[in-house]
Amino acid sequence: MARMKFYCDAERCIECNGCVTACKNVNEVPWGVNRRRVVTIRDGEPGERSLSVACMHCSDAPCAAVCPVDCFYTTDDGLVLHDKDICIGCGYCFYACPFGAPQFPADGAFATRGKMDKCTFCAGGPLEDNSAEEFRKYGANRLAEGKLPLCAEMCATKALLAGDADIVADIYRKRIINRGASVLNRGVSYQNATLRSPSGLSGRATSKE
Amino acid sequence: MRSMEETRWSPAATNCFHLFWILLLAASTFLVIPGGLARAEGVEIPNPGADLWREVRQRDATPVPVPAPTTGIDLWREVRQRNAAAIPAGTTQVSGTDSAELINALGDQWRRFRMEQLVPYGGYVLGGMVLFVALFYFIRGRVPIHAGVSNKVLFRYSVYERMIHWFIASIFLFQAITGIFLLFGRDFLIPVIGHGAFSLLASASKEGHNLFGPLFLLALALIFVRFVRRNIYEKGDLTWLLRGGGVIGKKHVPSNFFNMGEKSMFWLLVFAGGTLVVSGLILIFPNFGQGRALMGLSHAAHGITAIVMTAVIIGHIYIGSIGMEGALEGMKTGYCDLNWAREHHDWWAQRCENEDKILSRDQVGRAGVHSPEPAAGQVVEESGK
Amino acid sequence: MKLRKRSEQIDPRSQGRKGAGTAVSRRDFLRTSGLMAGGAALASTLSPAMMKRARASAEETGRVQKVKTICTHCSVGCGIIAEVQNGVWTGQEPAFDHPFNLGAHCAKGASVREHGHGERRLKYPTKLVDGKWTKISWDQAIEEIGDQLMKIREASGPDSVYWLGSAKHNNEQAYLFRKLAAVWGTNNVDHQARICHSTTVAGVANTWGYGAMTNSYNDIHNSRAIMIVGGNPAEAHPVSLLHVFKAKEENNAPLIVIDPRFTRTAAHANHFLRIRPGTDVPIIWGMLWHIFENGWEDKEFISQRVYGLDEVRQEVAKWTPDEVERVTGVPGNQVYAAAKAMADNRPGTFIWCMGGTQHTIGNNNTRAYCAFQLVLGNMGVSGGGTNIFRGHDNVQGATDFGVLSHTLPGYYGLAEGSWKHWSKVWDLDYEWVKSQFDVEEKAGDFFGEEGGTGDRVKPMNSNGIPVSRWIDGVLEEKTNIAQRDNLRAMIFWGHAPNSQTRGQEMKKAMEKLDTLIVIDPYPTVTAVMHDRTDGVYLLPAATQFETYGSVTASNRSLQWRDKVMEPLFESLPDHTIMYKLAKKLGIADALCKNIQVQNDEPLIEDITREFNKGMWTIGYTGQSPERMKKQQQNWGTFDYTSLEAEGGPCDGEYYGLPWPCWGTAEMGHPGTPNLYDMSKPVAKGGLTFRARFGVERNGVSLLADGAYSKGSEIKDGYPEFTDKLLKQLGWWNDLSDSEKSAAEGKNWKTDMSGGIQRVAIKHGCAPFGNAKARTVVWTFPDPVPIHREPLYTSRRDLVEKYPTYEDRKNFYRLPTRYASIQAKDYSKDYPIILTSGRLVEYEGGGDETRSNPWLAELQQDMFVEIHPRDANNAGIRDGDDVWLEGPEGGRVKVKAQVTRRVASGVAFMPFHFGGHFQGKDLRDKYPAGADPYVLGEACNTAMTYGYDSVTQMQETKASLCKITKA
Amino acid sequence: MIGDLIDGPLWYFSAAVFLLGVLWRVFEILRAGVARDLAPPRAGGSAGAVRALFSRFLPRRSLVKTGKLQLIAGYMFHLGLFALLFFAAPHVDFLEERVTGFGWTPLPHWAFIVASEVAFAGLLLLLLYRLMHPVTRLLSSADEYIGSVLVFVVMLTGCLALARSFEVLRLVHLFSAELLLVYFPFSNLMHAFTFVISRSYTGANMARKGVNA
Repeated sequence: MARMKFYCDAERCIECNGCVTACKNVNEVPWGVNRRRVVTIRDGEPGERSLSVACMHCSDAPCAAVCPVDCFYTTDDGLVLHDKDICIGCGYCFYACPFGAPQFPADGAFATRGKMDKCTFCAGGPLEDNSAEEFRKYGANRLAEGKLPLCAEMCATKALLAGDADIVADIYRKRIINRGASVLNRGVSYQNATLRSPSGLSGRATSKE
Repeated sequence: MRSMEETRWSPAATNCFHLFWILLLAASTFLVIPGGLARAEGVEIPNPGADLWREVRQRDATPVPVPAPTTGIDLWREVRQRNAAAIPAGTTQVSGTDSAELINALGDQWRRFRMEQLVPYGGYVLGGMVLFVALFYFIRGRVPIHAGVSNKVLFRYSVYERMIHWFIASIFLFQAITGIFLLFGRDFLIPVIGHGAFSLLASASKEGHNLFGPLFLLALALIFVRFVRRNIYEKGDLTWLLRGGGVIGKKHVPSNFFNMGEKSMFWLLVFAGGTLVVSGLILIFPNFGQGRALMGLSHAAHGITAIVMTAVIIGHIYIGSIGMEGALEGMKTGYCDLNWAREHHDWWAQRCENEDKILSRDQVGRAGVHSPEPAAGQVVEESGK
Repeated sequence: MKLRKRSEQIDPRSQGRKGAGTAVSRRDFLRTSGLMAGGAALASTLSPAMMKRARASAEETGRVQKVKTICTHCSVGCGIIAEVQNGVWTGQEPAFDHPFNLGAHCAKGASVREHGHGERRLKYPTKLVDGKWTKISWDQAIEEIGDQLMKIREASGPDSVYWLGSAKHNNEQAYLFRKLAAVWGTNNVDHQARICHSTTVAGVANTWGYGAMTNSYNDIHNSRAIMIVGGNPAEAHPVSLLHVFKAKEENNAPLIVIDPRFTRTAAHANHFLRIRPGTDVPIIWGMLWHIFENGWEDKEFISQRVYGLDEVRQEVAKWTPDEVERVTGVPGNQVYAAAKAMADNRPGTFIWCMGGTQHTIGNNNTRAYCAFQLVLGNMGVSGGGTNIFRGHDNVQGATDFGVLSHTLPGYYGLAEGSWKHWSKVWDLDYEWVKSQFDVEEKAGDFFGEEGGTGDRVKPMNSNGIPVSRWIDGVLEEKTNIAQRDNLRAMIFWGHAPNSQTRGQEMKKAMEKLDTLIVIDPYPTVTAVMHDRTDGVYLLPAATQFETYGSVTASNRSLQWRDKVMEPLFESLPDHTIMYKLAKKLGIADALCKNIQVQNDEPLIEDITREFNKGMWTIGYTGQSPERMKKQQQNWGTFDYTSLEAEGGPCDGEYYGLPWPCWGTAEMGHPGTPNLYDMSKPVAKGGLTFRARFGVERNGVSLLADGAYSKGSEIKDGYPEFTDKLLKQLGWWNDLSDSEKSAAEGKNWKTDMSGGIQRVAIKHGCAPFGNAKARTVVWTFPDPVPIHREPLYTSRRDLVEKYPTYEDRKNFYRLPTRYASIQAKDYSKDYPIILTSGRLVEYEGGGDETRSNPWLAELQQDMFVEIHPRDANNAGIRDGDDVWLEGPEGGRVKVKAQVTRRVASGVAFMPFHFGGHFQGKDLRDKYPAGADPYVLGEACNTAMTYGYDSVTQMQETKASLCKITKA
Repeated sequence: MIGDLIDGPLWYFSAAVFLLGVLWRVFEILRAGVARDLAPPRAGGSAGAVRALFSRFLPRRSLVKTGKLQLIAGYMFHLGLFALLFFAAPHVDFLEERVTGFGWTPLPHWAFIVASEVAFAGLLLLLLYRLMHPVTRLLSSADEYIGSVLVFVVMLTGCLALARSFEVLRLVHLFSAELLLVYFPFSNLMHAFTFVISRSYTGANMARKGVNA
């Protein structure tokens, strides 16, 4: 079987958050629950790079390991999904997940945290494919319709790739090779010396009195 | 009358328990936590990105400096490898707990702690405690009142004291049972009753556990206020400790209203209970923006103290019930047998005798008229509604 | 017993409401409506319109219908596939075969389906009565508004009503709106282009003929270098970076970003030049200095196709690296590196946005950019060009249709001949049209695109008040205005007031008006920022997903947009509202004389055909509805890079028939993908520079010198085509008899048969002639672009050398101040430079996007970016509330974001927020249920005076402010 | 299925038993009447009845001074239970759907939880008091224990079902509530209704005697 993976190209990700709203759009997740998010490192400084992250569908999923009710399962496509009918909303997966994927409804307070919600790779859940019930609990099941996750399909710069790990790796390999020459020619980092702070730029007033 | 030999044995046996709890607590605190955190390490994950990068570099003979780990090409790899150290702090437009953090640095440690230490060792500790108690019972048998049950009693606990004792006891029991379901259920119950039924049980346990948690705080506060005075360590307690509660040497170790072991048990309850309450509150209010790291640590503290406390309480229950003759009586009726008091709390018993507070069982009677409780009339009125 | 489980997806916002524990989306409702017995219980969460439809269609089949439409957010023009089920927009799929975006979307595009929910829309016509919003009927609204407008017309003349249109209208609506203002009898009509790219249009059109993006987003694939000045496409046009990155990665094209701010685009650049706001001319001249110094200019190109470069050389010579560094702050080596990168990698494309345009010298900036490209010979080639990213989805179209106070559709201007041309197109009597206008003549300092004199001009022929200045039209002394009376009624038809500067004065102006009318899908900030208690009408307009028509993307491509769903609630399409209003005003017959009207809705296709008959200047004549619809059905057949269809029903056409698409639709011109590209015959989309400025000046020929487009029968420059020229050339007989009679006495712009264009193109010639581009615009205040300090500048030491303009008495009917403001030194009290810009999640005034929960969740607080040094000096920590005050006293209370994204001494604010005013939350003032999810201070409340010397573009990119902890 | 039984017939049955039982008990008490007081009244009884009915919601002064835990617990339990029973969102929904046909503003979730904490603490303490205090223990019959335990079970099952995601837990809660409803009219739990009668009677009686009590 194919092994589904996400891949995010930080050289292309521009933090437009298209993936985030695409996810909201297709899965109709409520305010406060963000199955996908874009994280920017060194924001506003040379070396600024963004990555779109969601559930990575790990092969050794820590969430599944710590779940006290064992509600996670791995599909034939290598996707880590969970059964909301089993989940008790304890939050352990959130403590364990390296990527911050598990989300909980914002109103969850004091004993009621609400069921965990996370990226399903647009593959729904354990219910009947594309049933109303499945949509309500898990969002869209695009995989069953032969489509890939909408976040990746709609990525503005095609930075976020999703699909069979081999194919995705191949696309990325081509990109790197394309890019390789320019990377090598210009020095590895894209942050050239031109990014250092200019000298006379201060906008401070020059009036003497 | 039984021999003096046996009389001296009984407090030693009790004290032996108390000593064991303290050692257990110390051991778990000093060994388990740091051990757990130190052992957690990164996992080796295959890395196709690196190969790709190598291929690119090989296109040119000139050596290229290894890029800083967070240029675009490598950032994703570091993320996939969960290499938190290589990833600078981030920002994000998505509001949420820790959402700006690409990698949860403590997540893996927490997972390892929970799955590889807390669950197995916690199980061993609890199981071991039950086994230990059982063995102890079969080997040593019940500790009798050597002087036999007398006709005299001493007033030991008021209605209020008994109320709050059983209040905290029932809450602790409930919390312990639901907690045990949540901690060990996946390993022991799912194979038996299946996912669906266990999920139901776990959900109920979780809701109940969360709801009764704050009540434990209330109960703990009541207990603390009421009993703290009698539990302040005093002079004789050191002797008690040095003699191992009577285990070392064969002499009886005298004690006051509470002995050193009981006092330690009280302070353990206060501190471990306090830890349980604080960490528990952190866990059931996830909506105050506390991060995963704090919650993970709270969970670890909660788990360890809960295991230790439960183990101790198993011992406590044992001694309080089948383990020792006459021990339950005080907490049940409010009065304890004079002989029992002499054998276990002789300074207190002596003081009571001096103050002429010894009552006969007949005097106590059915309704406890001699209890220094509120006037009987008031009680009658209250129950007459 | 089987375990039955219940759901738990809870919408936190519905928690407060009783019985609404489970939010039910429409989609959900539909999917389950067949199964749900207790549907009525859930109905309370649905809007009435939604319910109606859901019920009505309950028996119909739930077939999913796929509708091809175009995103309504920015000018990239991304294709969208909307899935509609029973009339409800249930899904959105990426349009992988769309040639612009290949299915890609930014945050806004990926969330357009929320329009199908429209939870925060204005739901019915509403009127402010004694400070309370009151629901009224459409009939009552039209009746009352019409009476008020007629009353004002009688008392003060037609010029006292201001028709503020929108770049959100589709082409047909924009055209109809301009026509509506014309038949009403005023030039007081304008739209957002005035405040986004008007200086671009003026500058670029005056350089080589047309004021538009010359190439296309897709054509960037061919670029060997990319320079972006004053633009942040990563946030403003994210999908354009799909094309930019392709060039960057596959061509190894260096990406150079020049900006005061280290934008998200700059983060991906190879070179970043951080300039001081408002120093675009110096940085460009600084680069040209190196180019001239090293002889990197394209000499052949310049001699053949560029006029007046010597004067530019003289100006450039003053900008030595030292002086450039002194003024812009950019070290010399960086300027050199950028210049060399552009010179080494040709063709390079030049992209600019509002960072360059929104200045008092905006027109100088844009002309300097053009000069830069001309010097490098990057014009008229694939991969080169000036790729000016427009803002709104149809701002290009609305500009082309002259929803502007200084021109008629097609940039015909306001001269008598222009009015006669359009009267003829409209089939109206010119004299009648003239009689609709005021007759009183006022002195007009006519300083529009075509140049002007100080003569007294009729209101019909004088520039109207621009949108940037409408507040002065209300507040200025009557005697100072070049029209009969002040503005007394404002019609905000799809315009957010928070996108304009001087918030305090705007509030006063709104309160002084007789009537304030807002026609918009959302109440907008216009509904709440004033303290009026009556005389405000809010009319719910349909969104562009609830109507259909054509829309022009930034690259001049016209795309057909299909209707996704029926208008929600009581909203009506804009053209229907226009017709209703016109009917009430008694001008409906003139407005829709040759347009079929059904149930008050003018037929869109008829409008398209009508403008096809008149838009000869810019070639909006070949894009018939049929051709556009055919292209829409065949998105996939167009090439991703060249945009040319290969095979299929549209074989040989360029996608969107990018204008100029010459001649009539029957002629089948494929559209012009890249302007001024002489490597193709004109018939195949080739072009020369336009002969727009005469044939010679001071004895020097302005026509091209030995350069001509492929296949041209005239192997040299030539003037624009007229009947006389055809006769001279002996091509007159190529016209058919009917064409001959139509063309007699006409030129290529006014010949309504299209015959002159057809014959010119047949002989390989561009109908508008073949001339040189000019780098000297002798009709402008600064013929050669020069640097002038902003009105509110922090660099007082530079004011003497680079002073601003003298004040003007009458400029677009209004006195306009320059020197009198710059004379005063504000820099001591207001030491920090203030600039503004875009966020990716929001658009424009933001009412629409801040009402979309999927977007609003991502930007919940208005903020100001401050450099750590300034923050530390003011004792401000990241996340603190701060007061930001402009030198005119406008204050905003916002959150501080301490970041090195801005330089020390510079602060940045996004301009999409509104709904707070000087620290006050106005949420209560919105009509119930129509307040956006996110409110915040409008940055323009604190922004100051300052208008471009040619177009009255407001200066929002360089002002001053002080920031203190709140 | 058992679930359908609990959700349907059993609910109606228990509700009917509860309703009829309560009516019958109250009717019986009223019908029994009281012995006629032959002494001439010093004042009218109505005012005294109303006063007693409400004044006795407050504790007696002597009790307040001693500040006993069981007194506080009594208030905690009764107030908490009242809030919980009639103002918890799920209960309001239930009542609206099954009983009244109209709803009212429920407590926010956090207040609901606080109310149940308070009620639980009160009930547990009271139950322990009943067991621990020698006099009360002797006075307590099986009825009191059954009543207390039933109420406790209903509250506990409700608490376990708090996540509202498992139908079984809801049914268990409902079932225990149904048991309580059936038991209610035949037990001391009737004080929830009869306190009105008894207090009014005492108040009126005292008023007629001229005693301000």
